Amino acid sequence: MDMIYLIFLIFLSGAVISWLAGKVNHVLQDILFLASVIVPSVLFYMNVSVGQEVHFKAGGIDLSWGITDFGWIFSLIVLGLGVLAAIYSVGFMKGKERRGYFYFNYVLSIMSMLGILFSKDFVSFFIFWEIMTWSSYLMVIYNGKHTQSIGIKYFIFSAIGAYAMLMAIVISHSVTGNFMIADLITAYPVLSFNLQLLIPILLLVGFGVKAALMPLHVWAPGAYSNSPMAYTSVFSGALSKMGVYGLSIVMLSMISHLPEGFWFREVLAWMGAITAAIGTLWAVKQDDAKKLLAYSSVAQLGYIVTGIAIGTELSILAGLFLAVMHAIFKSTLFMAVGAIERQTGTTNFTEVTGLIRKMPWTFLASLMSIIALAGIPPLGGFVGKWMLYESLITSDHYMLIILVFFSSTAAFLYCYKFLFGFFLGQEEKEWAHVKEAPVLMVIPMLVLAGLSFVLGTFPGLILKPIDAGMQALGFAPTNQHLWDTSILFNSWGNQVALQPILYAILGIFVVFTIFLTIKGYKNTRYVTTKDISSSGEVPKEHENLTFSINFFQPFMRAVEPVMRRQIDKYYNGFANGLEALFDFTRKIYTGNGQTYAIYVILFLIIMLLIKNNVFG
Amino acid sequence: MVGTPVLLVVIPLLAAFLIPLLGMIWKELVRIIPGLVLLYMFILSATLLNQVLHTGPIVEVIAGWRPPLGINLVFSPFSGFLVTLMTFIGLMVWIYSYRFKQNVDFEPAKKYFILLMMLVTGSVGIVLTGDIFNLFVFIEIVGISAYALTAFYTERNSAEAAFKYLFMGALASTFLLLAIMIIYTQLGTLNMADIASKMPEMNTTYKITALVFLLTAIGIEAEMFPLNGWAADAYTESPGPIGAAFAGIVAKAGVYAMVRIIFTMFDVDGTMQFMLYIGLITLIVAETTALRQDRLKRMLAYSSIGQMGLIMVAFGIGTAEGVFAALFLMFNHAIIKPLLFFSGSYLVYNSKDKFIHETNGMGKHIPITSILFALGAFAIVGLPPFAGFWSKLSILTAAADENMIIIIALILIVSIIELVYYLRVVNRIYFFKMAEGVEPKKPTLNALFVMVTLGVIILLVGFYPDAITGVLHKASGDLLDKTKYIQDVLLLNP
Amino acid sequence: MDSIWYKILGVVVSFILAFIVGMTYMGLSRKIIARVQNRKGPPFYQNFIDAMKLYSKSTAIHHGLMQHLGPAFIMVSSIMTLMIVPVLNDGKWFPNLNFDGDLIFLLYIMVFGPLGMALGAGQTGNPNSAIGVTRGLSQMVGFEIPWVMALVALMMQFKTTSIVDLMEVQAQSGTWLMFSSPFAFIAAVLAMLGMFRYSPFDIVGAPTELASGPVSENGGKYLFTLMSSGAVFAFAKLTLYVDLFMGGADNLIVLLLKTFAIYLIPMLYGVVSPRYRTEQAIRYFWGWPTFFGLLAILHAVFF
Amino acid sequence: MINDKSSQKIVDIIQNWARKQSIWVLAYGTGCGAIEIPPTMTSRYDAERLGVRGAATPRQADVLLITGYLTTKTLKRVIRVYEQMQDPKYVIGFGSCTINGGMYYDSYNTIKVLDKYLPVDVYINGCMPRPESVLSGFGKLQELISEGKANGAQEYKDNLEWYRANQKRIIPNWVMPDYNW
Repeated sequence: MDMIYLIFLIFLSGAVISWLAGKVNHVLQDILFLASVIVPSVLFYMNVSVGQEVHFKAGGIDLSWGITDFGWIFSLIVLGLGVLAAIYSVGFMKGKERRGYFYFNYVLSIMSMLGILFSKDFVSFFIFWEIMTWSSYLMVIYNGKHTQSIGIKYFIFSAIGAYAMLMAIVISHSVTGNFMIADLITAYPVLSFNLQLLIPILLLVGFGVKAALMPLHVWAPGAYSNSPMAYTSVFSGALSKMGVYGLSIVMLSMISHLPEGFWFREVLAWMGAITAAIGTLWAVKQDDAKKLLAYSSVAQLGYIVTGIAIGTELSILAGLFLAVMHAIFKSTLFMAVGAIERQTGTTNFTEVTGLIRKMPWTFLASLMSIIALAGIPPLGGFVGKWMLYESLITSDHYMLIILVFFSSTAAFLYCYKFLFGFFLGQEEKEWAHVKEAPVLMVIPMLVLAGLSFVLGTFPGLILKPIDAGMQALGFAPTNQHLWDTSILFNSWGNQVALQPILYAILGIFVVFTIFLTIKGYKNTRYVTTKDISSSGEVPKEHENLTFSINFFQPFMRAVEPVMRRQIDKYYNGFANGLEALFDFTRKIYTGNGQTYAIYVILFLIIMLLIKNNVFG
Repeated sequence: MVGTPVLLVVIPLLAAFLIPLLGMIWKELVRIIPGLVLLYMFILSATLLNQVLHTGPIVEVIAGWRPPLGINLVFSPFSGFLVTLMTFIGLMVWIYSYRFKQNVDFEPAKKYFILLMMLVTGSVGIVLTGDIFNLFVFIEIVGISAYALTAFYTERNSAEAAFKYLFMGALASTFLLLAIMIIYTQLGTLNMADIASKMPEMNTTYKITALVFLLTAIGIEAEMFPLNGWAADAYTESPGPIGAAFAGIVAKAGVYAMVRIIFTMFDVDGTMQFMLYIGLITLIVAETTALRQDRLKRMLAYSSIGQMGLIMVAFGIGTAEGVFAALFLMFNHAIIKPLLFFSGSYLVYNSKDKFIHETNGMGKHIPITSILFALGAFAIVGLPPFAGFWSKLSILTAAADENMIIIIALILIVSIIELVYYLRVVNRIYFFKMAEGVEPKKPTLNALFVMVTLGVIILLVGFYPDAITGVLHKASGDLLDKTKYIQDVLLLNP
Repeated sequence: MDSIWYKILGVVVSFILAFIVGMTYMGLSRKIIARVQNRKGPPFYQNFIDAMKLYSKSTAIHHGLMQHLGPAFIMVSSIMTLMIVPVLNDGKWFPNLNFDGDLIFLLYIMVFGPLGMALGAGQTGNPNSAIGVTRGLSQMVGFEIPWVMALVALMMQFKTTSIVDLMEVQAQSGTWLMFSSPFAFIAAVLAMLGMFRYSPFDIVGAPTELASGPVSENGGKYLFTLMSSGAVFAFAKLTLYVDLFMGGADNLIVLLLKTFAIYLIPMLYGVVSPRYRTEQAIRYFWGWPTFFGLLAILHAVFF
Repeated sequence: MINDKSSQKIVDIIQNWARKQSIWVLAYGTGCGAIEIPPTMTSRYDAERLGVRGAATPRQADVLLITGYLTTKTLKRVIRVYEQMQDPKYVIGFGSCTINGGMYYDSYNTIKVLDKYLPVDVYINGCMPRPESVLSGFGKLQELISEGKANGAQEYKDNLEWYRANQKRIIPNWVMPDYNW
């Protein structure tokens, strides 16, 4: 039996077993769950080599599975994140109910994502896609009644995307005669122009939903913020990347070989940038950490899509690198929120403050991830941002870069809000009891934070596989000899050398830290956050002076005209209109026998009248 | 050799008439005998089908009169497949409705099972017969038993529904008879194969007129828009299992008759397009209507009509893939829709008017039924990895190969609508609080057995579609091969 | 020659230079403002005295690690900026990191410090600090837009993102960019008004409403570090402007003259104008400055 | 080197010079005397030329200026502010009221002698003291600083109990973190 089958078999059986094991013993259940995620991952990296394939038939359709270089990058995201988040979620789910349900869906999602990367044909791709959809749907509705409308919204949008994809799939079958993805790609350049337009549009709708692309993003905030945080880290980190995976395959191996593809790329890039801007603004508005991170995920995916859509070599590198980085830091942040929720019971900035001394490790992880998110050197986010901007400039997208830069500057606002809201500010008696999260939850966060630090200085580590993947899609980056030296070039030959920068930053930081510490060491002392210069008043224990309500009110006032329009409203209006219309058409069935009889007679008469036009 | 096709018609008829007498011996026999008969029919048809798939079709001649003079039954892969399906569903319905209503006493039970037998027999006859007048007779049998079953709960609504059904049925039989008369006056024969072979000589005007009458008549049985007004009421007011029987057996028979007429008997251009577009209209109207229903069984009924429309679309594509997809859809629909009716009628068991909101919170109290209902809902919408997905994929592929992109788009949009209203019900089942005074009814063991069996079949076909596709390919090939059918029937050698 | 110690020496020297110049400029600005208000004003070296006094304060109070490190963060960003920006034309004098980072990197390293400082300010738990930080960030979103537009215009026009190359361009063409691409200059200068946080954009540390905002809990050595880093940062930014728009400087004298000329703009603009509210400031930056930025980009694209 | 005596002396001289040259006053107007601060600071008298300058928060301030009468209610805040200031810090009693109660000598809710509660380095008498005298007061403080005699903070540390006792006598419900340097 081939190793590939074995991997999926372990996943499937592991999902079921780790559900059922809950009846026996919880520790056993956790162990089985971890095993059913970790063992296949190990097997995958040990025994499955790129290019290895298996073929079989189902329903008279040839299916074939195998990992490509490009898929391998995303397999890093899926499995790496999957394993870490699995460890995290063991800690997260301790003492919670319906763990079996959670574990089952978790393992299934990981399996389906890996399956998507494995599928070389559209049918298995679609099947895994749908499995991914409903397993994540079941996660979204994990919290019960109040999430069901959100779940429906998510499911409907996914269905729209999936059916668009299905349409594209069957059309491609009609032109190639089979369901192989490679055949479509080879046949694509010789298609008729309409099909050349239609197929990518349909596929982009399908992938755009998962990639939370404007205007298909409305499901994302609710879904991200309502599924359990341990899963959301995978949901936003890895699952959304499946959309990116599909998008990049479409863009790189189809559109980029299309002379008329120019408009495609422009439109998509603009959609991505607008997504980024709108997502950022809404993220700044949020008072709930989950929602904030959800919107920021939407925004980050916007950058990624922009990078991939531009289609130059550097921009694609930027997009894919950002995809990896986003998977790292956003999942860390969601994990941090999960830890805080577990320890304090709330994720609202206006309620919980001053956790820095209570949960220092969580703070450290969040700080690193936030710096990476904001794209500030020397952490990994900066590399991606740098490449993105350089590619935008060098490819003359001068308006686009302004928009992107605006959103990434406005991102500082919610970055600061996140750190301040939870960890800084006044330390309250109410939260004095809070302890640091269990070690099982802290370790994955710290590992991921460390990763984002390493990638900031040595991006070559991940740029190499990305490079290989791009070559697999027919792109040949020119300066891969530089991956080891961690110097980034743009196509104008301008460079940024990461190592000197890192050393300089660390050096200066260390010097002044030492200065601040040893200067007057004896007379430097810590005072509580109650001891502040509040015009001579001594704040009482119960008075919380932290400023956390309407945090960015002036900014919000400034951008109010943009925020007034929500796409959600338009969708709801459309849906209600449809329902009303159908309610009208429903009246065809009057429930009255005579009417039905009249229908029959009329039908007969009309048929007899027009029979010669219809038949013969 | 377990028996010949003719037994498939004779035995249940006999049984139907013997049941009362046997009931005098021992009341329970009334309930048991039909089961045995249906079981026998299923086994017989299954074995026959298995045999037919390897050797050619069996043509059974009644009373030694050779076609075209005599009446004959044709057990080809296509019809055999349908018969097997129908008998299987009939068996399931029987197992399910055994003790469906405790309070049903002897007399109604007798009626019920007799009528059920008649229903199955008529449908099987419709599928098997090779003679168009015979077809008329069997349609009448089905019709009568169906009216009676619709009116089974002798209440106002059911009586009204039955009246509507009767009304339309009467119209149907009138038109059918008219059509048959036209054909007979023109061709002087009633044998389908003979008609098919002689059809070219027929005068076009008469031919088309006859076709229109036939389509109208059969369209009523096959729930074709706008002739399907009766269907919703009949599904809703008849007992739960009977709804399943209508969806799984009667409608299939109607579609079979229509297909037989269009594919085999008539050689008129444009029939395919007609079927395609009328099916599309049926699909859209029915599904949009189902979206706005507030009664569970009514919603299921409209969704069933929509499925019939989809099947017509698949047939209307006209290619081999199209027919294959249609058969696949028929199979899935015949498996899934009964499951939905079975589980649904337990979800709203004790309620009077079967509102959807009365299924609130059932997930906690009757979990297996609920999960099976959800399974059926997801399967019929066509989510992988369930059975429905493969049929949907095949019909879309077939349509795409004919470059019917608009039609694909419409089908997909409609299935989003379908998804919406099924998802609403599932959400109600799992996320809403149960209303006051609703006491859920635990399904009886046999009902549970039936539902689980159907669910297992759905999963099986979903994960391993090859289990069924072989048969479907043979059947579709058989349907499309018109000359072979004529030869088999007319020039059969003793 | 290019050994690490040489580089470090260069950094130290340029740091001291920047410190002195920046402090002097601040003192001069105080003097000038006093004169505008018809006062005698403090001596121009007053800021040195204040710095020494703050340094000599014997006790220091902090509310936690982040506040303790906040000044170090902001110091990092100012010194990094100073290292990236070429102080003099011939890169030999202070060849710190001029070739290792470009304008995009500069844009990001310049916000590194403020964010770190903001974290420090956040931990004090003083509401005024948090309010000041939010105002500062909002205002930053405001003025970054025209600033980036100006930079993008330059980059587009000369197909480079490196400051050194831009200085090369000016050296070869012989004309300063403030003349050859005036709109970019205008946009950048208007953005600078916000960057230097003089009135009317001193909403961050508004003394009378916010009790000097983010720094309100910092005294002694912390305030000293902040003050000196502010001085260094000011000098670095001025040098950047000179390099970008006024063709850099060949020797220190020219550098001082040019930087002071630039420095006068926000200062004198501030003397005569009252304070904006935050949203007014943001709207201001998204008004005319952005318009000039657009003009600059169009100019860069079409000419 | 810091421990070395002579160098310590030099360092002290430089430090005192710097301290005397830059006096940041916490603008905390307790009484009517606060009205004299604006003329002192603005163009007419321009205290800034002496390095005197307003500071927004006690963390940054060097001098606490008690302008005029000090009600028992305000005393608490003043003490709080004083204790929040960072060494070296000085107190200037401003106006007669801080010396002996002045025109409020028999008032029930103002404190009469400020020195009982806070270590005053310099008194500026007069009611009101004109800006000139305020400036001269600052000059006096500068002299003291440069001579190293302005060590009120040290006194406050040394006789903290006494000060606390007096303060608590005035302030009945004492809810303040204790002053531990």
